[in-house]
Amino acid sequence: MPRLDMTVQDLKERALFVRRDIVALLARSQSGHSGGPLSSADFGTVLFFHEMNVNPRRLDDPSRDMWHFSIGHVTPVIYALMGERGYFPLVDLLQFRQFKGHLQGHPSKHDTPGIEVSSGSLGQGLSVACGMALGSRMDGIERRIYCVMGDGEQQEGQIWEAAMFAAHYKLDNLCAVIDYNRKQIDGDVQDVMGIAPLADKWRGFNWNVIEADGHDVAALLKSFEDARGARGKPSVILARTVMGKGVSFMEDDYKWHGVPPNREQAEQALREMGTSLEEWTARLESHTKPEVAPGAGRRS
Amino acid sequence: MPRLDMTVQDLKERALFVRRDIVALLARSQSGHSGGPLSSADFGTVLFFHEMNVNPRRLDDPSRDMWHFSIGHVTPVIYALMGERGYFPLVDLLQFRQFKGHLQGHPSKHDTPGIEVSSGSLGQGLSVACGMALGSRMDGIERRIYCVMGDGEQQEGQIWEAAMFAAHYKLDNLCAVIDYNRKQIDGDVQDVMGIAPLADKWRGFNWNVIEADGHDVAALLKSFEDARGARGKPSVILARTVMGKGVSFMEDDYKWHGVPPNREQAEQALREMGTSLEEWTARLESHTKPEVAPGAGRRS
Amino acid sequence: MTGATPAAPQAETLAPTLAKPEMKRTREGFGHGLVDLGQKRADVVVLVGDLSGSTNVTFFAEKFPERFIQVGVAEQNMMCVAAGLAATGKIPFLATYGAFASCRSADQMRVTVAYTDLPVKIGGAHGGISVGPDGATHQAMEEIAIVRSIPNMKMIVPCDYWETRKATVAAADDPHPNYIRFGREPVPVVTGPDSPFTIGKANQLREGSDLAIIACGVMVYEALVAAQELESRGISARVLNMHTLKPLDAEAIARAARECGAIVTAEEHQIHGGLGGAVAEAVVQSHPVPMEFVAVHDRFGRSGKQDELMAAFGIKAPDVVRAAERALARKRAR
Amino acid sequence: MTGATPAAPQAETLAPTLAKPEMKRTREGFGHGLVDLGQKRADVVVLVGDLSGSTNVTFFAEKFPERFIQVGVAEQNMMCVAAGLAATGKIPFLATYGAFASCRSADQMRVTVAYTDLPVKIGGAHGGISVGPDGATHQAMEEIAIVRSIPNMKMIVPCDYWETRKATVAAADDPHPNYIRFGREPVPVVTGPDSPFTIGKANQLREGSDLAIIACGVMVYEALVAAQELESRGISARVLNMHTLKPLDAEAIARAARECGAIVTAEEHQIHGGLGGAVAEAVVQSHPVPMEFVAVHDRFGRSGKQDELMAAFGIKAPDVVRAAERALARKRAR
Ligand SMILES: Cc1ncc(C[n+]2csc(CCOP(=O)(O)OP(=O)(O)O)c2C)c(N)n1
Ligand SMILES: Cc1ncc(C[n+]2csc(CCOP(=O)(O)OP(=O)(O)O)c2C)c(N)n1
Ligand SMILES: [Mg+2]
Ligand SMILES: [Mg+2]
Repeated sequence: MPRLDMTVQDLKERALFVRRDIVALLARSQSGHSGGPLSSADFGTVLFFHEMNVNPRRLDDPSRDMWHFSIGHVTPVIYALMGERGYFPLVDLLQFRQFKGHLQGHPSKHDTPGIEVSSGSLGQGLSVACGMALGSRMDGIERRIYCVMGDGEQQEGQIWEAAMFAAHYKLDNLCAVIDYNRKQIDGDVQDVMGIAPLADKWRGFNWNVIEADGHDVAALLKSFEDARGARGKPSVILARTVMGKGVSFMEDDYKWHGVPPNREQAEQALREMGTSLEEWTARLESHTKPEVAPGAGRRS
Repeated sequence: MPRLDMTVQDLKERALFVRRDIVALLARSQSGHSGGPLSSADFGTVLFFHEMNVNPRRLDDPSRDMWHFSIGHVTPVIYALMGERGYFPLVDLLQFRQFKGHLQGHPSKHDTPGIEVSSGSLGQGLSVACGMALGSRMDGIERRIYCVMGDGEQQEGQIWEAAMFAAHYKLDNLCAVIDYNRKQIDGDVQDVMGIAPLADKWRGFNWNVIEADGHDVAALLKSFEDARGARGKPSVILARTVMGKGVSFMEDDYKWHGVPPNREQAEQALREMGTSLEEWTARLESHTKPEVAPGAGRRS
Repeated sequence: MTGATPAAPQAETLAPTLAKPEMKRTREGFGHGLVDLGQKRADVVVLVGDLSGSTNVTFFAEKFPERFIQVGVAEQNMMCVAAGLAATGKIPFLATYGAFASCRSADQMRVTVAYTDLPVKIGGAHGGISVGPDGATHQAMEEIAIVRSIPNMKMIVPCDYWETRKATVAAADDPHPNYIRFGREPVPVVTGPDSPFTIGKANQLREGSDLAIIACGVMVYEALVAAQELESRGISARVLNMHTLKPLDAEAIARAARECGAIVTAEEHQIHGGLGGAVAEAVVQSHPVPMEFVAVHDRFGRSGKQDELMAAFGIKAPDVVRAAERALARKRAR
Repeated sequence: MTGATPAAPQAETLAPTLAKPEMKRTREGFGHGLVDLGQKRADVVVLVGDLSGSTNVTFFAEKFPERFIQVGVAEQNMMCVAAGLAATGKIPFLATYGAFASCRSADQMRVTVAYTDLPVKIGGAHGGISVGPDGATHQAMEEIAIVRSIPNMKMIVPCDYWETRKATVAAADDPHPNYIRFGREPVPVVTGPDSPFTIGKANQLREGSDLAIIACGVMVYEALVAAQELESRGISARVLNMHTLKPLDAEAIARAARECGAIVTAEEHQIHGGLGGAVAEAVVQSHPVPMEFVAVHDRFGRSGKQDELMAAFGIKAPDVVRAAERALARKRAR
């Protein structure tokens, strides 16, 4: 299937939509994570609207690229991206974390078609991606595998088991992205359990390491391009981001890791992002068919 | 309590005794590991007969250094070292892995006084040592903690969790030794699951990395000295060793990881080491009191 | 052995409180229990895996920062660091979500902690379906089965704030490893600061002779509500608070089987190997009687509100009442 | 549901073989079962954690090197790599010692494999005390309790070489995750290449009416020997091979309880949450009768020879006979 054909400007606008979706769905659910989803919105948009070859109309498309979020707690951005990309109608976002509805607190394959493997326990995703990459290569499928990790998550030893495995098997069809927002639940990553020098660690595990501003769409496009070019090595993009990016009072504050904005905060956040809770909720409610949501960029 | 006072020559001879003990006890048990214990004999001897402040007569001596083998499968060398050092009579070595007797297949605190914490499941020991190092520091005890790991064991992610922890808490009272014999159960480490560049990995995790010939007693003495000198960082000694060291037909052959020599092989091995199965078994049997076994070096 | 314990509230006294119970978080009981310990014992240290707030160990961290150890997101390491600390004479409490405490570090709990028999205390938060919106991955419902299977381990599932606080203090005095399971949301308070708590001794909260309802955790409250409803139907139900799953109070269970002739177990846990399984093991070895299980039927949880989920998964008081009717019918049919 | 299955050997035919049974390793059954699968299914791949020889996956590796994946000493990673492979359409079998398969990667089994319900097949080697000289850390005796507690998982404990081989093949045809437990040392062969095997259906190996002995794994042989001894004492013991612990054949258990009135379970596993626990859960919910458990009594194993250990830990045929006498006495006393 043809890639979407979007300009950097289109992608920036779509990323803004994704951020608005995140705030609006959290305002409704009043439960869930704000910080990581907002820091992941830009590279997430680049992945879903440019880099990845996905086919929401045919989930089992054998030529599809596969993606997996090892940080299952960032479901607000995962679902916003899926909704905008046409996996399901945007209106579904308003059922996030509710008993009725198909959008669980953490990604669930059997509740949300399009999720390849469920997650929510940290540190396991890169291993899953390794299996996808190796299995695809065994079958001679020209697919790429994308795995999103967190920076606090780097403290899980299983990630280093997977890092060793991917390099040992030269999985160059594998590209990992780390949401390097320098925060985790209990505070600054460097205070909780320092992971620096992170690039040296990944190099020591024989990966192709790419560092980029995780909010600079052009830089991200280039980073994914570089990753594609790497031969004989898996690539990891250290995306330097800001937790809560896009909402002034959330930015760089770890306290926003796991809480939603209340109604007033959501109003302010959406105002900062050029819309209102009412207007944006109305947009979500009006979107009842699964398709690339109206807005920036041409349809696929 | 005073350290033993041994020359390099004394230590070399004692290491030879330890190797003879390993072969003799395995010849009797006909079950257990040969390869790793023999590659660990030299640094093990330097630890037990020079570097460590241990007191087999008073196991709860609050001033003692603490040691922990994360590779629980090398019990033959652990028990040989403990026997030679006087934790229990050497004759006990002949009960290795038997239902009666106190020398279990893997280290068991409640069966073998002197073992601080039981082990046998790989990858857990460095974390245990971190707890010992932190706990000792909290109590202001001037103790050092020694942890022995394997190279194949480096594949366990928990080791990297512990590596991060030790550096984060600046545990410079912690010294790890890796038996870098380049072999594991299924073959060469580099073929099974490559761990190179190992020194870079540990440096990337902010450790003081010391590389040494694991069979050169003088070099090992110096390495432990350097480790003591390191401030604000834990140290790891990458001891380059040869699996099965000291027994011609076992050297550098991964097939000897987990099997004992049969009677004939033990005979030959001990002949190569300047004694006989009968003579050395007789020495073990004659040694029925717990004390630093007669032989090289002055008593404590 | 404790039968009807004097201080334990009786049905009459409970009635009003059952209607409008005081709601309190069991995790706060854990947090306050740690503070109680911090004051009375210098050897208690607390470890956490980047979950200070939701496990309430912040209470301890604020008062005793020098005895608080942040481990980050590394449960395997945390379990073994705790073991190492115990080897130097500390009484380490570690805290994370029960799903990870019981599963992510199970091998470390088995080999390093339990086999060495070190006094490591494991605080498993977010136990049960009542965790709510986080969903299945965060709703721990296998801990009882896992921990019970490991030698040297003890397993405690307190029923409310006060009992969790007492269990936390009692855990430190036990020279062996143990696991305390508690939850996220506020739950009814059914015991008081002075009600008795001894590891391994069940508390009878209500006298009864037609059948016995044996419960643990938040289900103790549901059991008391059910018992009251049953009373209105002329059925006398004994209620046992089986706060310790291991070692199990087999004597109290055998007595209940003998004197009541039918048993219903109620737990916020998978149906296999939990409280129901533990009681069944004791019953068939002493006095076999019909049993019905109120538990999660071997399904993963999902997102939703506490009550909505407990109802959907069939573990509210009405489910206990229905189970009691089934058990009684079977008892009569024998 | 299978009652007395025609092809199942009867007591008479077993007698001679019981005296001098053919001894074969169950792990070889796993290895050969993988080779059978390699030949008939292209989608089967095998992963191992640096234990190719002792899990016998070398048999598969030699024939199908391109479908064999060495993961090294990294069980957590292995479990999830297998999940990723399954997500691309493979049927992955992974092999390591049961102690590590069940404990070291429990969280990965629960969340990534079981919650996603991927067809990952877990081969747990070195199950039970019979492992011998390696000692406690390597003697897996908690797997049944752990795996049973996790939704979507199946748990299979074959009794001998042939059954392990069949279970391995059957595991691949089951579109869900499952766990197969097997041992290290040679054990008696009690089934044949043609005896029936269906996941979830117990096989009755011997007719009997005074009591039923329900066993799994190597204990099936001990149960048959015990039944023969009991026969000489005029006691008619039914023997059920409960090779599948989950899903449990509750019907066969209820029938045994109803028709025999007393049950003895025999397993090479901890006494809490294993076969005995599973059967007890089924018995109290259907037809409560006296039960006695032959199992490891909540103790860690130790080094020794297979027979010496089984005797010392009380799980040989004579222990089954004694348990049967106790169960019968209780049955008569009712
Ligand atoms: C194995 C495991 N341990 C703990 C948690 C609880 N938890 C969820 S998110 C999180 C912090 C992760 O930090 P990071 O990766 O930086 O994500 P961010 O806070 O930036 O969104 C923790 C500890 C979990 N989900 N899984
Ligand atoms: C968690 C765990 N997985 C697997 C094993 C089985 N095992 C014992 S030793 C070993 C190989 C270790 O290799 P290495 O550290 O190099 O030790 P060496 O072979 O050199 O003695 C393995 C896989 C174990 N004991 N623990
Ligand atoms: Mg972060
Ligand atoms: Mg090695």
